[in-house]
Amino acid sequence: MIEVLLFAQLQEDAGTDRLTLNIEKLSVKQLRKKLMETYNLQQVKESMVAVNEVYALDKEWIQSGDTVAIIPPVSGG
Amino acid sequence: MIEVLLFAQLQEDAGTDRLTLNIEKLSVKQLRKKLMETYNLQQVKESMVAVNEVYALDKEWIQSGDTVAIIPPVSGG
Amino acid sequence: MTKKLFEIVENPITVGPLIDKVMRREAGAITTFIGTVREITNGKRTINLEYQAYKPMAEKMLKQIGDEITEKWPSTYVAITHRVGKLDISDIAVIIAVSSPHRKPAYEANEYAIERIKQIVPIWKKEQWEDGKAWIGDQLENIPYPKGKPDIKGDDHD
Amino acid sequence: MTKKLFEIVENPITVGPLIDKVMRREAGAITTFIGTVREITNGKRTINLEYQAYKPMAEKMLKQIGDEITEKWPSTYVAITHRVGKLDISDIAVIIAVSSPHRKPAYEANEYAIERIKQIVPIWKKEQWEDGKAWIGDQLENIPYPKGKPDIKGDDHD
Repeated sequence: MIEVLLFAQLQEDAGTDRLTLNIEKLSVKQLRKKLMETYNLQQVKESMVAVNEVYALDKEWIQSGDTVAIIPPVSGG
Repeated sequence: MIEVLLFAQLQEDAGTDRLTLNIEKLSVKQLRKKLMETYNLQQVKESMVAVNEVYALDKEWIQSGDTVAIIPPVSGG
Repeated sequence: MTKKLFEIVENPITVGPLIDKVMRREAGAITTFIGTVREITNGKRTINLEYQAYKPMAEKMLKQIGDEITEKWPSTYVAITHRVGKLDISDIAVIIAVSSPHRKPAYEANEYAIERIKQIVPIWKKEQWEDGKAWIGDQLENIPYPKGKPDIKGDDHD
Repeated sequence: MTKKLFEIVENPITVGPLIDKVMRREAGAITTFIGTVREITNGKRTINLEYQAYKPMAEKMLKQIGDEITEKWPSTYVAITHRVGKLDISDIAVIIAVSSPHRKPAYEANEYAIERIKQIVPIWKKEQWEDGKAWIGDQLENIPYPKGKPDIKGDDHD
């Protein structure tokens, strides 16, 4: 199981602050595709992905038990 | 009468924080010379002169009633 | 009292405690940056703001910025607190305090910190205007991730 | 309470009142510079310091610096307080607060202010070390008046 945290506009678009995917393993790129196609979260395209609180590149792998966060462009400060 | 205010090292060298000169009129340059020769205040050389709280150039004139300050290199901040 | 140098908090923040965190006998200069909620941005009147953070990662990223700074300016101490939740006009959203023996690194490191916060720290603001509201991405003010991703390592800033 | 923006005072100073002096709804950024008494300078241990000012002219020069700043960075508000008298290690000697809608001018104007204070404001410090004491002129750290006089108009800084 992979937990996916959503923030800001993505959270509002999805109507929830987290999704739980029943998946053993997938790449960051595959996750992006899934979130865009299955959940229609278009802002994923311009977002970063963090795996266990570390920014991850598209080719990196996500495994069951990981916590993933989708990070739309930040606006703190 | 012209009042001359002294600060920092100059004040300690002169043993006073002000001199009163019984003079009607003199230039800034003449004042410097007087302070160095009559009062032996050598730091006047590297100091600025302010007349009535405004920095003055050597060629400017000081008149009776003016308040003059000798400003050694500053070190605030 | 524990001295947490990099914090996300939900309550109002003030500058005094951050100055205390970086104050020391070797310091001759302390700079602070205080980011407040501005009423007018790009001609639009803001009513209030809401900040949201991915808190554990945001604190980790603030700490990373602190590490980058002490590597670039070894003489500095840094503390950063960012507030989240609802904020009104003039409320303080972020405070950065940097101390250093001399002033130049204290200014440079402080400005570096705010630039980096706006690049890599997972915090978002939602602006409430008179006629609507929206989550703001930096893309509205800047180019979003010019290299396609946040500049994670801060390499652009050497 | 009167709001005096440029002040020489004899009692301890804190940053809060200066922030309040420049705070306003248009501000999104406030920078402060806090100059403290540093224990070690050029390898020598300072015991304490004494600051002396030509007070009326010093306040006038602080105000001039404020005027220079609002001319160069019209969006800024500035307040400066300098303390005089005996100060111990870590005591605050000077605080500069600058507010601005955006952060860049707030940093730039603040750094400009401290540079100018060290050039034109008639304030002197006497350092007390373990083995002696002396009035410090900037010539010990810098060139004294490189142009033969203080840069009165701030023309070097455009």
